[in-house]
Amino acid sequence: MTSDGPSAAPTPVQASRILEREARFRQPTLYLRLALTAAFALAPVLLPSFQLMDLMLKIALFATLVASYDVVIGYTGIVSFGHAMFFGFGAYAVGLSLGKFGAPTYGYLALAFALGVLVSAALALVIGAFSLRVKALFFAMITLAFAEYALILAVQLSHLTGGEDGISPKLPGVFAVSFTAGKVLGVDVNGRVVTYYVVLVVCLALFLTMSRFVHSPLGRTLQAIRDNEQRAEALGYRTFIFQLISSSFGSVVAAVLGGCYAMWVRYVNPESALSIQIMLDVLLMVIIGGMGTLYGGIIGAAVLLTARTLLPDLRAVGTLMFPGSEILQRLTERWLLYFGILFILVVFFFPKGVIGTVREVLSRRNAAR
Amino acid sequence: MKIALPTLLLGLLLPLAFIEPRVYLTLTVAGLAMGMLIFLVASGLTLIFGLMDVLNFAHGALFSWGAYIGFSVVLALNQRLGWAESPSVGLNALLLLLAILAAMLVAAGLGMVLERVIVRPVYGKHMFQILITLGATIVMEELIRIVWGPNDQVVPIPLTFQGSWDIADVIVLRFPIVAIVLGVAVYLGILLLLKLTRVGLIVRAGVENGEMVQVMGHNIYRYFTAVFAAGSALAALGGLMWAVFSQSVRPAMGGEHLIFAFIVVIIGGLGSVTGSVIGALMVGLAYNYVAFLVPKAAIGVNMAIMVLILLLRPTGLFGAGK
Amino acid sequence: MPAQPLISTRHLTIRFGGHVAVDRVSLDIEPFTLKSIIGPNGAGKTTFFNLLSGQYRPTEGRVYFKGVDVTRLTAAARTRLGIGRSFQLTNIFPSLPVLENVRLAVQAQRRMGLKVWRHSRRFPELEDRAYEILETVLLQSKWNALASELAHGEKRKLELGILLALEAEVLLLDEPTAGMSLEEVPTIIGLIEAIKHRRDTTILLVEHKIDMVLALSDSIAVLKDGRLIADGTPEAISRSPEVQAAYFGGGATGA
Amino acid sequence: MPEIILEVEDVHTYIGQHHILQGVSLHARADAVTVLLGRNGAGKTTTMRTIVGLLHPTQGAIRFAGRDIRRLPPYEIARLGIGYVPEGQGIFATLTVDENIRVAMLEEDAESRKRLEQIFALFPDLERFRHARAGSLSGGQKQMLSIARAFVNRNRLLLIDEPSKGLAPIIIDHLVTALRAMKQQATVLLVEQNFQVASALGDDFYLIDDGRTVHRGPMEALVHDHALKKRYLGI
Repeated sequence: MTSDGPSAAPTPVQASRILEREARFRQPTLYLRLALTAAFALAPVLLPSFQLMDLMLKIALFATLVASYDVVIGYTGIVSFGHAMFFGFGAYAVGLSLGKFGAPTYGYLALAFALGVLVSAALALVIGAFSLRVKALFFAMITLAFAEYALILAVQLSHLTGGEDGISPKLPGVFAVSFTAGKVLGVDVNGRVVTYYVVLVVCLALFLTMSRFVHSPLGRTLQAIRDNEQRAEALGYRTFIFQLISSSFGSVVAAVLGGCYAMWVRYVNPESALSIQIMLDVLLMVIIGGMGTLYGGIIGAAVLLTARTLLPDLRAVGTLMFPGSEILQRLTERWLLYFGILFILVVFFFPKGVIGTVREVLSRRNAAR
Repeated sequence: MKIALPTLLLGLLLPLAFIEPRVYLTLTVAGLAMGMLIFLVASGLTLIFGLMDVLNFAHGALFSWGAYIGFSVVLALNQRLGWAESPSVGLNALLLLLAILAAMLVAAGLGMVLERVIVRPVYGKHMFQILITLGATIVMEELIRIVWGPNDQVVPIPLTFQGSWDIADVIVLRFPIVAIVLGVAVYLGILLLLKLTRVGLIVRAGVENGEMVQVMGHNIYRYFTAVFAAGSALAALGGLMWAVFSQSVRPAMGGEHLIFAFIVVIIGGLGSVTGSVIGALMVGLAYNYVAFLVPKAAIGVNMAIMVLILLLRPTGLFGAGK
Repeated sequence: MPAQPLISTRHLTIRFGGHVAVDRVSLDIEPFTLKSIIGPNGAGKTTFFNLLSGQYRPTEGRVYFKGVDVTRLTAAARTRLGIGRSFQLTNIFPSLPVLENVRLAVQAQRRMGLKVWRHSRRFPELEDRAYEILETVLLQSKWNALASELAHGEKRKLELGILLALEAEVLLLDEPTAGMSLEEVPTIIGLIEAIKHRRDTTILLVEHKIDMVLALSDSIAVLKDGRLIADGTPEAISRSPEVQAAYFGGGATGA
Repeated sequence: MPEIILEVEDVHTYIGQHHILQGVSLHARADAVTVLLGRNGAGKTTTMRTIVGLLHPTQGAIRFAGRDIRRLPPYEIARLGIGYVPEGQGIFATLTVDENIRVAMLEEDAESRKRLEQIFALFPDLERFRHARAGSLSGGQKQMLSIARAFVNRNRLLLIDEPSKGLAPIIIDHLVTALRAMKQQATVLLVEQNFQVASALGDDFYLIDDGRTVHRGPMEALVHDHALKKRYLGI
């Protein structure tokens, strides 16, 4: 059955579909996306310092992490505080497999990702099975409890995890620090650069996968569940299964990204992989960018990570400006305070975030026309 | 509920098979005290949640504020007047009482401000409640670091509450007894307030339909503010008691104990005060028994109980579930 | 072979506390007919509906669908079997567009909700079917609007559209015209009539507008205090003295 | 000239962007039943909600017993002696019937107890299910509970929004009887779609259309004015 056929006059829905298909290559957002990809791809070539390249990749990593969190919180309406924990699982899987129990080989690298994904998927399913059925708030509390415990365990089981000191994994072959392969376009092709591109490709692939996920029939069903769970249930959807799929999917993506993160920074410790601060960062990023937008993560991650790299300078300003008063000095040092205030303000005044607000303005303008 | 009581008794008596009775008794008293301390933390959370349907993530920060305010009072009175080091039971008790009062008052004030400024606009929106109280937590914890500094500090303990009594070879620490008495008092107080008073009734009605309660002539916001202030004061009480119990204060202490409170509230069932007491006692006792028998397993015991309870009853022991 | 009733209940009972809301109701609903359930307020009509659709579990008694015991099945499972239910209060997806509301129902009916590898717009047959249904319920001009922006009557139409999209064999309609303006009521009645005349759907209707009930129904069941006190053709029901006493007991201006 | 207990003068109310009331004026005579009539969406419920303070008018005046109440919060308006029975009852489903009534009772004295007895006499079902959860009541019983709550206080003015909506005829009869009994003790402002109920209870009527009062008069006059009824009410 070809419903797009030229038979009768097309219905408005068919017309809009045809229009959408024809305009596929004329959408400004498409070019924005391509330009962004190009910017990330060219960063090692164009950017002068390693610091900036590091910042770029962390933005890419966190933007993807935030998008995976958005699948859970924005598209499905489930508040999870365990997302960073799955990120940590991925990171620790790489750390343990390559740095503690295995050796720097491709086999162990693959094993690490397999382990991270499997453990995360299993735990996400178990937590979801326990708590999704009951009430949304349960999920928030239980995931927070699990995340806190994961952190405690990582610190306490030091014979396994290296405790607070963490683990520094060594990467195999082309990822190794020692790897070099001459110059291309004036850039040293070394282990760092190879890792950069591999991680970037993984991020891009994950992003596309998630985009497909949220726009697929399944993703639409998730949005319906978020909007009116009872009604979705009454349509015959097993809402519980859908929520479980969504939260597990988000967790698995987070685990893969955690693994990538460990590959990039080549170091895992409880503070950098499992602390609640990562969760708070991700939360703020998704709120700044806009929940339920997927791309908001890019803006959130860019704003927050850029600000963070500038913060050490702020501290210096503080000691310079208030040499006498300890409290005033602390007031400038404690940037987390301003982070908290920003957090509250954004939730209050821009609950839809940057992208959500822009989309709203655009659609209102379209409607006015 | 029919299976809960026998199970509880069994859990209480089972460790006797492995532990010498006198040690068992000591552990039991310690467990009860720890349970009551945890309950003090969880009570305010349960109260606010049960009555106002607000999950207050800022509870942990209020806990820390209570601990620090109480600590400041104890420190000041001890440095100036030496009340903590004084052997006088009266002065010691007065000191603790004043510290508790100050902590609860300040926290109640903070709670009122929180409710008015950031919680009121988001009633009924769970996700925003979580986010906004989380933001408040960050701000309040940072303020502690700014005012009192970022490092751990030692809390001087009044002499009367130090040490232990030795009753028939059973060692009973003194301070935990205070905690148990206080916990029972708080529990009974909350129950009385909810079941018997008009305030409880109006607040429960307001949760369901605030507009309707207003057109019946009740200023519902005043009641909500009061409940929030009361819950915050309880958080502070919990914080101070933990500070005295562990003899130290840290800016991040609230967040860590909030997890305890969450576990207890989940075990007991969201919003049930009785559930929280039982959950807290279970956690406190189990922790002590397990820490004695298999020290390495002690960190996981809370989680194990929580998972077990959720397996049996997904809504917790006394949870209504929705 | 005699026609088997599509839905049967046997001694269906539910108690809330001490209050028996539905009391030993045994009722058969023949396939492809329109049966109305009437009765004074508090008679248990909506509760009875909830028992049929699976929102409530009975204290006692059974519900059969095509001879199969479905008493223990959830609401969603019953929807999947082909029992569709409209709610007394409108129940839609407010922040989604009108077309998407119906499309989701079509998608559910075709069991395509778990497809994940293609963009949802690459399933044109779902959209086109949804649009067709919007035409049936006279909402096609609003396909692009958000459901929350619809007027009350339009929301009821959308709700009915969602129900039609499920292609349920049984439609449980709980006061489909409640809260509608007088101009909108005939549209809904016309819609129900059209569905009825297709003779491929069984309709169970709870409605207060007695003229509407008498004109539309093939048979009428009367509930009072949770009990079934009469069941028969509209003519028989309107003549029954017992029903007269219980239900038509005088005009609103009396007393 | 009888006392005017409620005066609404040229009130304008917005809900969000929508200008719902665009000049509603009405007077309610003491100890009479004033009925607001009009099509769905004409602004009747909005008028009620504006009077009890749940919505805030942008212009106009609302006076109760001579006192300006336009800027008062709802709980203070209620304490002046205005009871409100909203459309759809607004009962507390998780509370028992008894608790519902106790929330409404502003002071527990001999008089309110007497009124409670009176209510139970009018609505025996409420006494029968006194300790049942209000949510488990039937639609008619919920409506009675909602009216009972407004009646339990010594209110001088009762605002009742569509009490007969969704009720079966026999229950409506019962309701009309009960409202007639209450009419002796308070002034009533009633929104009612069921014209038979409206004409059985009403003394005066106001017609609201598109957010404005367009007609007023004694109820008997409207009963016989078929042109007006057809034009504004479609009957």
